[in-house]
Amino acid sequence: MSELVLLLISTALVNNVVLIKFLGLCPAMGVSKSMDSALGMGMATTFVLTLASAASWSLEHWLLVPMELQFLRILTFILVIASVVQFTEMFIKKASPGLYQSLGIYLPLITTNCAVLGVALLNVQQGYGFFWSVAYGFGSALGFTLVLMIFAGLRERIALARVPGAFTGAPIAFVTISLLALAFMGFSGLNV
Amino acid sequence: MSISYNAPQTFASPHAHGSNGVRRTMVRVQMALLPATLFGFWLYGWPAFFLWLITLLSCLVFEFMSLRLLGQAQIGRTLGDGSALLTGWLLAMTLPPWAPWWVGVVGAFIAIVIGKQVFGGLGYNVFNPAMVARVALLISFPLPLTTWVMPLPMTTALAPGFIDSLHITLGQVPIPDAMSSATMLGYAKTELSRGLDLLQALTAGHAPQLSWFGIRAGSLGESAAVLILAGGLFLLATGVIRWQAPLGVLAGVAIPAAIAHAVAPGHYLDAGTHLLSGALMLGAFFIATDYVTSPTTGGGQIIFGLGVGLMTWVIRSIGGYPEGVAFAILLMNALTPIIDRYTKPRILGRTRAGRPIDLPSAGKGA
Amino acid sequence: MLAAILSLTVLGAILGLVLGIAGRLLAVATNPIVDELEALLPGTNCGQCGFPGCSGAAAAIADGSAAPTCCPPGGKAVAAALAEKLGLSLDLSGMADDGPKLAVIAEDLCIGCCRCIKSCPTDAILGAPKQIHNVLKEACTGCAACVDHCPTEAVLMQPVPVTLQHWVMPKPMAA
Amino acid sequence: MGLMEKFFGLSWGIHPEDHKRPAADAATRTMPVPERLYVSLSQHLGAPARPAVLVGQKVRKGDKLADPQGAVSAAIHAPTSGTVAAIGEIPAPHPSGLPVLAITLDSDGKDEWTELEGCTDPFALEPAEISRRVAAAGVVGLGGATFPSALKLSLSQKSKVSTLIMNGGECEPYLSCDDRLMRDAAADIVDGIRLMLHATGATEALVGIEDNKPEAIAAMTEAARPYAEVSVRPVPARYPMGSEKQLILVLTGKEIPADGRPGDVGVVVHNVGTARAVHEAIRHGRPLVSRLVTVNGACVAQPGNIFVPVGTLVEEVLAFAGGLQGAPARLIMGGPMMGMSLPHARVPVVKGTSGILALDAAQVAERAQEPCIRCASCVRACPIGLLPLEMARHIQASDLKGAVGVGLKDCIACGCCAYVCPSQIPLVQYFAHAKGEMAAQDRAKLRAEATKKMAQARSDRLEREAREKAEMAARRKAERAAAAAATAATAPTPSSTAVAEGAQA
Repeated sequence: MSELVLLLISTALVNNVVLIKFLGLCPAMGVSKSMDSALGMGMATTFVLTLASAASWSLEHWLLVPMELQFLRILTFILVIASVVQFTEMFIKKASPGLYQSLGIYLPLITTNCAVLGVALLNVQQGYGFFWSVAYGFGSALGFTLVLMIFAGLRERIALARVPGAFTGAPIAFVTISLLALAFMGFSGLNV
Repeated sequence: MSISYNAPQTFASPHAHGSNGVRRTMVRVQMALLPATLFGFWLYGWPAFFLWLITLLSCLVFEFMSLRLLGQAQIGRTLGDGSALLTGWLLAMTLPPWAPWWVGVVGAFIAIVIGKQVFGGLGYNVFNPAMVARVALLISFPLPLTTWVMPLPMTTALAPGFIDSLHITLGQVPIPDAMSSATMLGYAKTELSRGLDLLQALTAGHAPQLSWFGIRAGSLGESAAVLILAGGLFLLATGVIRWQAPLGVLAGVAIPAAIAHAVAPGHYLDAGTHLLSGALMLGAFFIATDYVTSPTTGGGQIIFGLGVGLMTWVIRSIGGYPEGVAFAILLMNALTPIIDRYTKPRILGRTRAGRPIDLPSAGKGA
Repeated sequence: MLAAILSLTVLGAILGLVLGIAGRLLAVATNPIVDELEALLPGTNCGQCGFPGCSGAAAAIADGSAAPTCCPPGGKAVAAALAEKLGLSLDLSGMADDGPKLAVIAEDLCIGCCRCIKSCPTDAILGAPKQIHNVLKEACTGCAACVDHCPTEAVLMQPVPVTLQHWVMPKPMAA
Repeated sequence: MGLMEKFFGLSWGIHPEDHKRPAADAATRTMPVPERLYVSLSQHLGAPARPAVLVGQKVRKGDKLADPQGAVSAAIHAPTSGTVAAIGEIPAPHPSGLPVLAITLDSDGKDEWTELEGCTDPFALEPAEISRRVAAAGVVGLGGATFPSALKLSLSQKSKVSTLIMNGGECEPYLSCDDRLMRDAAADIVDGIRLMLHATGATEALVGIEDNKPEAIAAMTEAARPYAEVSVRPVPARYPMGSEKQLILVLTGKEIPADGRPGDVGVVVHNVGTARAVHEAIRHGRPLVSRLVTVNGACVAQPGNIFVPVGTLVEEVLAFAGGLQGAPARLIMGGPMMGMSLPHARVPVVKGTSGILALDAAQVAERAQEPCIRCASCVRACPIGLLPLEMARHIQASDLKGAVGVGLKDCIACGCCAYVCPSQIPLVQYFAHAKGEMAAQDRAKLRAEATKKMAQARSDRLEREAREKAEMAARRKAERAAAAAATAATAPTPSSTAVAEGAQA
């Protein structure tokens, strides 16, 4: 149990996908304008990442390795991820049209979200068992959601600030996320 | 008798105002910092004073330049509100007293320009500027930021003179090894990483001694915990700060520290050491209480404080850095909008969720 | 080689099938947004947007060929409503909206030709041939459709006068 | 007390210096009727009254000058006897200085009452009859909101309120007209309270008076002693204690839902000044034509409370109070926290004028504005539990929707936030601006809907005309065919032409 907690802390905070591994920057910049859509995006990504972790582990161990098709890894992973994303999109469209609208183009783009593919590939490299792979994927997604929420909160505040003209929009968002990354460096070397 | 009065503009109510002002607040905080700062000057000599001065002046210069670039009118008034001065002062309080001059200048640039002005200036920054600068400096220049000196009070013979001190601050003379020392937290971290047990390490002859009055290695804002505490109590008494955030920070450190120390005294420092070490007092009373970057409600401030304390302890005890106050503050600054969102006060006549309250069924007639 | 082709094909087929079924189960009937947009527009068909009537404008806004700010009589209020319906964030500060206006007929210029009456989308102009026309303040929407029809340039657009009831406290200057 | 307050509720509001004395202790004076009075037609909440006199008409004091118009409105009476000189626009007592319709009355100097219909045993009257007489006397809430009192009475009776709360809080600094009235006319006020109890059917009346007015509390307690249903309840002096929601909360512990009214919790609040006006209206039949006004501020030579006929110009009131000493920084109608700054002194006193203040710069104590440092003083001061700093930031960024999201609609504009703000941010101005903008948007929306209806009507008309034209053409064709067939020509039937013309109109 405690090991599971430690794995989650390690993946979510110490090796945060966005701030430490620099994966998934596209949605982190794109869907962080309001906390509500950030939460929606985070949950959608969590769903996809967890499912994709499970699916990619299964593919790796039951299909690619036995048939010595590791060179197809990226291809198959993309295929699976794309399908999961499609499914998520259909589901969200049905369940929450408002969220569907606010996520916009970034929802189908989870397919090409490098965090998803990146975590799936890293996951395989770690050589975890099935359960730990899923936990790894879930923990990474948790970290992604956390950063997205925090960042969205900050951006909501900055949206009301009188930022100098040269820094409005993306520049101030980059400054903010870099300072956030600075703060997260405090977790580096966390001995867990 | 004719009454000649013409309103020069449309005034909105109210037509009376309280006496509190931004400047007064800033001046009070600076007054509260003064005893610990003067004590630090005495303890670490002229280099500490030079670094402090350079940091403050750089902050003012960078503030002035930013305001000029932004084309703001009334630059003098904005400089006069004392906020840039306070940022520089707080930053200087956290630097190693004998650090070279450029540490102060670079720190001031990061604090004022990147930490504050690009967000729109006073009141709009989301991270505490002094802590942004402290962390950025620590990560970028670990060596000068972790080189501490033994206390060499000005009155003692060993203390460097005025000219020698200038050389030290200008970085022309390396700090002699004999004078360098470790802070309590740094020492504990080093010894632990060498695989030593704290019980043995702390009883060794060369271990830094903990002292309330702070004749020990550290930054200006670290050594004299009691003077910082006194400044904090002054701020509490004058109503500049409120008790929630400082208490939260102290409790957030002390509680996990006490538990962990009770379980494994060989691996974890005790609560007292944690409270008196590092920038904890400074952080609790002067930085976690920063209006701009901390939550607005009392409840939110307690959560904020507890978070700062807990993360400080986590980073100190199991993280890679000996000191974690600055990181903890930045992390909680980042969480502030979320805390604010969930600790809004209840609106009169509404539930916490914002819906109008229900009528008491008895109160309504048929 | 064969194994690779086969496994990918099978995988693709299975996933496709699953998605196909899911698509059936989770189908959402999308309602045409054009109608909703048209409902938000003033409906006067004044033509100032450059489209043939409000339904044309609604269609153009829906397919993105016109901006939600294209309706001058609607002003900022309509633009904001349209943008919200479309889920767009809109910078209204650039939109020219110098307040609502009313058509006023200059009595010394009016020749009583009735052309403006025919052009008014809300029947807000009263008058008869060879009689000086008048604008009903309550019915005029300030769409300015009548202005160009007047042969003597007797129709003027004037800002609605501010009254005690309509006065808005000015926004404070930020420090 | 301070410690108890800190830990047990009552953490809202502020303690401004009250500046009530010495004006409150000065004896009440009565102002002579000026030569010319400007009686505004908008002296109450709701639609302006409709003039019921003609220019040149002679009126006596108490004659009706204007009728109420619409459901929420009040009648207006002549403050003195004389001649109606004009009906037209004058500058309104309002920060904007925009014009308002008013009746100008030239005094004949006799100040002669019209025939008054008093009542010796009003408790024999039906409650509805009391409301009717109060309405006929043009009584409105004298605390400042100027809601027509008769309407409030009959609404309270309908919603079966049990408690009548009399607002003698007078929490605004400088003002002491209610205080003075309670000291001088406690018996009249208690009689008015009992009449209002009778009119509403409420069983008890609680008179809330802030504890910084011990003389008023003593006088009212003495006057209320014979009547068990009227009890005087001192409340802590704290701004805004006189706010309806706050006073109800403190006196009864009841909280009004954000979308409700006091009647929903069985309570109704009236001002003590209103009670006296009701007493005057019922017992003596006198309509509301004058009121007690506090004239105060560092720039007033002889501060105090003065009975002023409605319609008197502010400059005349100030002149009666000894004129101005030095140039005032602001001239205010009402209290310093919620009152309106006047554009100049040539505006008339209205029924809701509780005070005229000429404050100097030191009393206003406004300094240059600075950026918000998020100190949250405003959050602690807000009696409603709002986040004024967040609201102002949203409004500054023109995000009205966001401002509503953090509670703009619950704001009562009490001014506590702007009072305590160390950065001197005009928070109330932000909120007033946003509320005005939202009202303008609502009007625009209504207008758009009306436009749509009118456009629809036009297109229906055009369609109908086209159809009729086609029908007519078809009929003519048929007739021509018939005529050709019968070889006898007939003109189109007159009736169908009439229809077409009717449609045209």
